[in-house]
Amino acid sequence: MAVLNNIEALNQSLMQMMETDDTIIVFGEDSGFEGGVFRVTKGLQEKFGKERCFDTPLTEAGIVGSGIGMAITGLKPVAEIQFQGFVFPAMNQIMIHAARMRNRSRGRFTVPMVIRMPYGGAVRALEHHSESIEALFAHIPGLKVVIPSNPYDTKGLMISAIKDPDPVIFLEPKRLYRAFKQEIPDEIYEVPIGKARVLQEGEDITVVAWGAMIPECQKAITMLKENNVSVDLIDLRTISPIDKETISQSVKKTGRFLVVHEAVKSFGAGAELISIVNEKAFLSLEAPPSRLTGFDVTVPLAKGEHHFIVNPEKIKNKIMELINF
Amino acid sequence: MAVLNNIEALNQSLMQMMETDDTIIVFGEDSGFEGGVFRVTKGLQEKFGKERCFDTPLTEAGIVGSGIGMAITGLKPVAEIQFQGFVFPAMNQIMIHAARMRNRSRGRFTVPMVIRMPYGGAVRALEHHSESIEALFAHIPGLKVVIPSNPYDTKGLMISAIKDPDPVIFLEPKRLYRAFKQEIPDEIYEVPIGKARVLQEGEDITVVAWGAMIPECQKAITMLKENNVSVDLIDLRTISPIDKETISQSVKKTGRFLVVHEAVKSFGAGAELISIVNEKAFLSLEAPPSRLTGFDVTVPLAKGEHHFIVNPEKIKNKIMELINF
Amino acid sequence: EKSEKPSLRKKVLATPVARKMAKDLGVDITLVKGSGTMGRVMKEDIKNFHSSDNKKK
Amino acid sequence: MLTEIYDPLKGEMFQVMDQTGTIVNKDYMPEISDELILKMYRTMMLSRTQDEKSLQYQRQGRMLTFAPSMGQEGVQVASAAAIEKTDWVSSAFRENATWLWLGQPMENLFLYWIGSEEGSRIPEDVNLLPIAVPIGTQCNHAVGIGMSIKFRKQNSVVLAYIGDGGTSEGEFYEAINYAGAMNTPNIFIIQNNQFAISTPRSLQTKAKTLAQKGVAAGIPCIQVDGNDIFAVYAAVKEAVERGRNGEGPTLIEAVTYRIGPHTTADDPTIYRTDEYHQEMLKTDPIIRTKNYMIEKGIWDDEKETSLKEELENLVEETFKKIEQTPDTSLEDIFKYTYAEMTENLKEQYEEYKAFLQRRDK
Amino acid sequence: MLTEIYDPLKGEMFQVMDQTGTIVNKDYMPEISDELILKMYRTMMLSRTQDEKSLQYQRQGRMLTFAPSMGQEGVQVASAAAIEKTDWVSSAFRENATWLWLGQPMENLFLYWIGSEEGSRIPEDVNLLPIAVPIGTQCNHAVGIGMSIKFRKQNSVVLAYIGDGGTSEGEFYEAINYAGAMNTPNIFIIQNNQFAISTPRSLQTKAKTLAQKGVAAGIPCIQVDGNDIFAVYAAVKEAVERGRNGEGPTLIEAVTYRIGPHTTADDPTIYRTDEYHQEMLKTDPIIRTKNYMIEKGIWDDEKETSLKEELENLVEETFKKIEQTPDTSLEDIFKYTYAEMTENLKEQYEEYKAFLQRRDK
Ligand SMILES: Cc1ncc(C[n+]2csc(CCOP(=O)(O)OP(=O)(O)O)c2C)c(N)n1
Ligand SMILES: Cc1ncc(C[n+]2csc(CCOP(=O)(O)OP(=O)(O)O)c2C)c(N)n1
Ligand SMILES: [Mg+2]
Ligand SMILES: [Mg+2]
Ligand SMILES: [Mg+2]
Repeated sequence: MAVLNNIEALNQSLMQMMETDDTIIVFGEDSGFEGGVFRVTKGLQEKFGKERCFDTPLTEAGIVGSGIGMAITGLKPVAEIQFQGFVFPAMNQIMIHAARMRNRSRGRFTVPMVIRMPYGGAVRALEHHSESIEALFAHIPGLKVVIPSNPYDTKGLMISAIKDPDPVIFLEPKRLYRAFKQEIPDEIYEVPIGKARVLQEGEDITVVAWGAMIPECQKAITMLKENNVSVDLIDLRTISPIDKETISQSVKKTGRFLVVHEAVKSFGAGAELISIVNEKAFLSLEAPPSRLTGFDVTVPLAKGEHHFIVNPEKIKNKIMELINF
Repeated sequence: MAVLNNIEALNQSLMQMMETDDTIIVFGEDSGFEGGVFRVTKGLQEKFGKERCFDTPLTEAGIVGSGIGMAITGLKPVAEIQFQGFVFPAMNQIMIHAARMRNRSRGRFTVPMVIRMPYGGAVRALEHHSESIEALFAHIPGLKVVIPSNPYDTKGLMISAIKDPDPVIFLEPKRLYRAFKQEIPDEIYEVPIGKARVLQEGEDITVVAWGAMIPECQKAITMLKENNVSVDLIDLRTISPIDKETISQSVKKTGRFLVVHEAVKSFGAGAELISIVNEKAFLSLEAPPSRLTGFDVTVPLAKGEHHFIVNPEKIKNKIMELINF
Repeated sequence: EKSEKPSLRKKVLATPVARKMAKDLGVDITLVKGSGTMGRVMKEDIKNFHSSDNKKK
Repeated sequence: MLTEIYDPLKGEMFQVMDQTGTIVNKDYMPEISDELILKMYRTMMLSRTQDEKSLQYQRQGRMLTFAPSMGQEGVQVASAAAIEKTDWVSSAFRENATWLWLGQPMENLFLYWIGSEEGSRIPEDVNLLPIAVPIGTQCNHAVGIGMSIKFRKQNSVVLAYIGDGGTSEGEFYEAINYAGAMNTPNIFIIQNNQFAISTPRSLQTKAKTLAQKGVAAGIPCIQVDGNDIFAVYAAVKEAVERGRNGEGPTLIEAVTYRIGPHTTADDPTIYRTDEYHQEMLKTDPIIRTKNYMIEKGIWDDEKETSLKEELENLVEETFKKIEQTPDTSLEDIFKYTYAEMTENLKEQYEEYKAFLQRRDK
Repeated sequence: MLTEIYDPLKGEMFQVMDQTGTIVNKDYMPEISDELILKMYRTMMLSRTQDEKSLQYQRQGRMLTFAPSMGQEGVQVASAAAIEKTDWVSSAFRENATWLWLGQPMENLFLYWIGSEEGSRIPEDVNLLPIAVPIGTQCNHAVGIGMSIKFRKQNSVVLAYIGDGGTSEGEFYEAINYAGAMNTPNIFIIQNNQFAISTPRSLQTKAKTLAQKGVAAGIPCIQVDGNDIFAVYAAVKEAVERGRNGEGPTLIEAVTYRIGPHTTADDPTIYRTDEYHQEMLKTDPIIRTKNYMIEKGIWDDEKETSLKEELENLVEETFKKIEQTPDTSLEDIFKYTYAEMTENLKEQYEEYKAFLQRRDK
């Protein structure tokens, strides 16, 4: 067992998987020689050579498009998009090829590829470095979308993503990259894609969140002890496909539901979760299933970002509102 | 008053607006000489010259990106993307520039641009010619998203879109292009963006739909007369920003809610509407607010598309399910 | 079929849970006077209605 | 090196056989057996027959919208003939003669154009990607396959096709540049058929040739007469050798002409004059090849007539068979989104199946 | 025509003044007043001073991540000096000297890098687009502006900047090709500073020069010594004339060097050896220009010292003022998404305002 942060967990999972499977190829802008702008791929080129870990030219469409070609011919590409805000030039390849190749070719060609990207805000960054657009990917059939919140899940989910026979969008909350460390197993292990995790059990309300919102929810829950409110906190971990069962079981128990996310509100992942709760647990509802999210604006630059960010105080307030509904 | 189909209504609105405002520029792949693959821009080049209506090279990023540059410098671009399935190369420009220029520059630069695209399925088309991805655009702050369902609205909304000071994504249900004709005013008139329209009033359930789903809902409603069920049918017309008021008023009256859309189910616009209903009319709900949509798969080619398409029979069935809940 | 619908289209404000409770207890929720904000029918209201109804019998 | 001899920047186009079928450039006539020429001709004719019949079927409402390859069979067959079974092909949507040559069954081609994904189920032994409708995207797939080949130290190459219009898309350029930077065994063939739907080649770019776009990527490039099977064959062979020798990618512009409409939904008379069209018909690669073969004494009218009859029958039989294909099953709609159906999809599938069963009772 | 004389395909780079500040190419020395040279030098120095101070401020935690322009002031100032107030500029994110020259107030520049959108509120009389972070995207905006200018029969041109890394993005190519096809008055300047973050120029493309990428678009192109203000000025002037004369776009590769880190988040010692760095420092455009001016007798140590002092004070004063800027108001977060706040946004705004008020009571 080693004590690692999220960056180190990513690095370890890549390192170990590349050791066991020499069809895994890691690449992206600056991913090779210097190991990526966040050092997630540090040491991989040194260890596995330039053929298995390399710097690409500045071409997101090329990175994903070539990854598709590699995957079709039996390699396992793990491609890095430097920031999620720069994935748009590759949207065409992701949404109309990676997601569809299996269906289009009736299973003859598949794209077992991982597309990693630093995700989310609250790091006082420049424009295009703070968005959360998981909902865009999740709307596309054929893609899986994963967002870990801690080093244990990060390693386990990355390993699952690499082993997954379909394309996985792997979103890494950059706010959590080095935020804390955790003791995690040294060996290869999997955290299943598509399974949420109940982080703590409670009676009064179900709260679903993911990524960097998890620690914020935990802080809010601690604050809520004095109000005598107990919370079922669920780390969704996989945005698509959603673990409807875990969520609906919880809501049937608590009767109240809140989803917390960083992304803007409208047409976000929160809306899908609310709809699922309506479909699966309507008759248990004691209050409107609700969401607490970013505002429907472009993420503000640093001097205004604090308004936008969901924090424990906002979460506590919203939970109390629902408890008192 | 002339009797026009949707194509003719579009053509007339462009023609008339170009006459009154010589900063309006129309362009896209094949939009000039031949007037577009659907002939929406037919006759414009002949009438207004190659400077105001022209063919572009095959570059969606160029079309939208150059449109942004034109708009910033005072022109009013009406750009055509040949099919919505081919908009992805322009996503970068649409989502990270058109949508944000006003906010980024604190109002110094704005993008009063219309981006038109044929939208939706059920026309037995090739791959990438049948999708409905309004939810992707609607999730992006700074964009407006419009989908008309009849020639009257088509003309009025196009005129409003051109006059709108912000970028408008104008989605044209290709299944309705020539499906029927309607008598519409000869003169320039506006249909406001952001306002839904109650097409017919009823007591038992609220049904919200848009585009090509409207005629399907109307057929279903006719079938439902024998079941003695009366429906409030709302044509949403604008996907973003949504007219929450009209919808919540209706649901408060009926207590039941169904949204019908062509797009795939998960993370679609239906989820947003269900969330709005929960926020605005929770205590009136007598059944779970629900959605009837495409399946979460790539739209099948013609030989399988009938499974995917929402039809009056499916709508009727779903409505009865909710009535009997 | 449609005959199952609550009587006379009278609309009440209530949570889904309260509605279910009414249904389970055989209470016509439209007859219950709500004590909540804007006349919302609370679970207590249904319980009270039900027990007084039972007493009457 | 042909790419050094014929400089697109000087407006030089590589041609071996002229419009009449005469060899005008003997030095560069590739070594090519009569048997291979006859096979090429047969495939060109097969593709042409299929297109002609398909146009009829489409008019009769028996086929959906489709994109004919008529006029471009020369570049398609000759380029495909220059590679091996172990090489790969990533094409766009108008490469019918290539597909036939590679062994994609005509059954599949018809299936695709009547609206079945089964048409894109490429046989296991055919190294061909499915039709890529979104312009330009297929080029980066080819680069990735090139990287796979290089990584595995295989000896294969990858052919990718794109249209003249397609060269205006960023992805085309990204792919040729990326392939150059990675030195992958890629061959990019621009089928310059003069039009992108209604938009003439001249509106796509100020560049005098499309071949010269290779200069931007620093890779060898050449313009060839795309209706001259010998020139195409020779140029592609050279590029293939370059690829196999680890010398990286090549860009080839093949000048050709789209005889038919863009697709059956298109009316080319709007944007092409009859005069121009008649003039361009003279460049038809099939006529030219036939003339060459007749001149060489390996072909005659009789053979032509019997081939035509044979191919017409073949196409008709195949289409009739395919036409009977039942609609796509509900299960098949759901089955291929992921390796395993998700709970969500199972739910949608079961729910709809139940609805259908209720309804049909 | 410089673009005809200096052929990037032959490896020819246009230079007027060598590394020592000596004019080595008198024939092409542009007509340029001492006053203008002094003004250029001042702006280069101002930008350099601002960058140096900013690096300090950033280390002190008083500024956020920012991208210094050090080493590239020559190409930036000389290109901006070659256009008029009525022309337009669309830049990326590392054009500080250009921005200063054009009249974007240093206040705004600092505001941007301390995290305020107010920094991108370009003054009404400055024809400059805000910083475009997503690589390559700014080029198509420039094409659109070029189309506006053409449409209105104005006499202006548009300058767009992009980096060496940026030339691998499809949008860069789409823009130059589109501009060529539309014959717009665009000038594209590639600032080849040898790196895209850690990725060296050599990994971006097999093309020997970046200038030659213009061949793909069929437009004139030239490689210039980007640290030679006279070469840059002359090449841009020529391109400007071309644009104003309706002869279409030009592509200019300016060879330069990024002295500092990519941004303050970057550590260039990982991927650049000190030896290489020291060697490249010798190409510094500021030193070179100074040498030229001293040689010409229009500059001396005294002037240098007093200029330095003046600029340091100016930068410090400006930053101190800006540092006091309060946080962005809640209203400003919502106000600029659309011309008018939608009902939805009003709701979110009011709800949050109410929450804050409750909380602060
Ligand atoms: C990205 C994208 N944009 C638009 C289209 C619509 N479209 C289909 S074919 C075509 C023209 C293609 O022209 P060209 O590349 O010359 O190929 P050709 O049709 O001549 O074979 C267009 C615009 C598309 N398929 N993909
Ligand atoms: C589309 C896109 N991809 C990735 C990035 C992240 N990124 C920022 S700067 C940069 C390198 C740019 O290199 P170059 O074009 O040479 O410009 P320079 O930084 O040297 O000025 C990268 C990859 C981005 N901003 N946009
Ligand atoms: Mg073409
Ligand atoms: Mg692109
Ligand atoms: Mg650079």
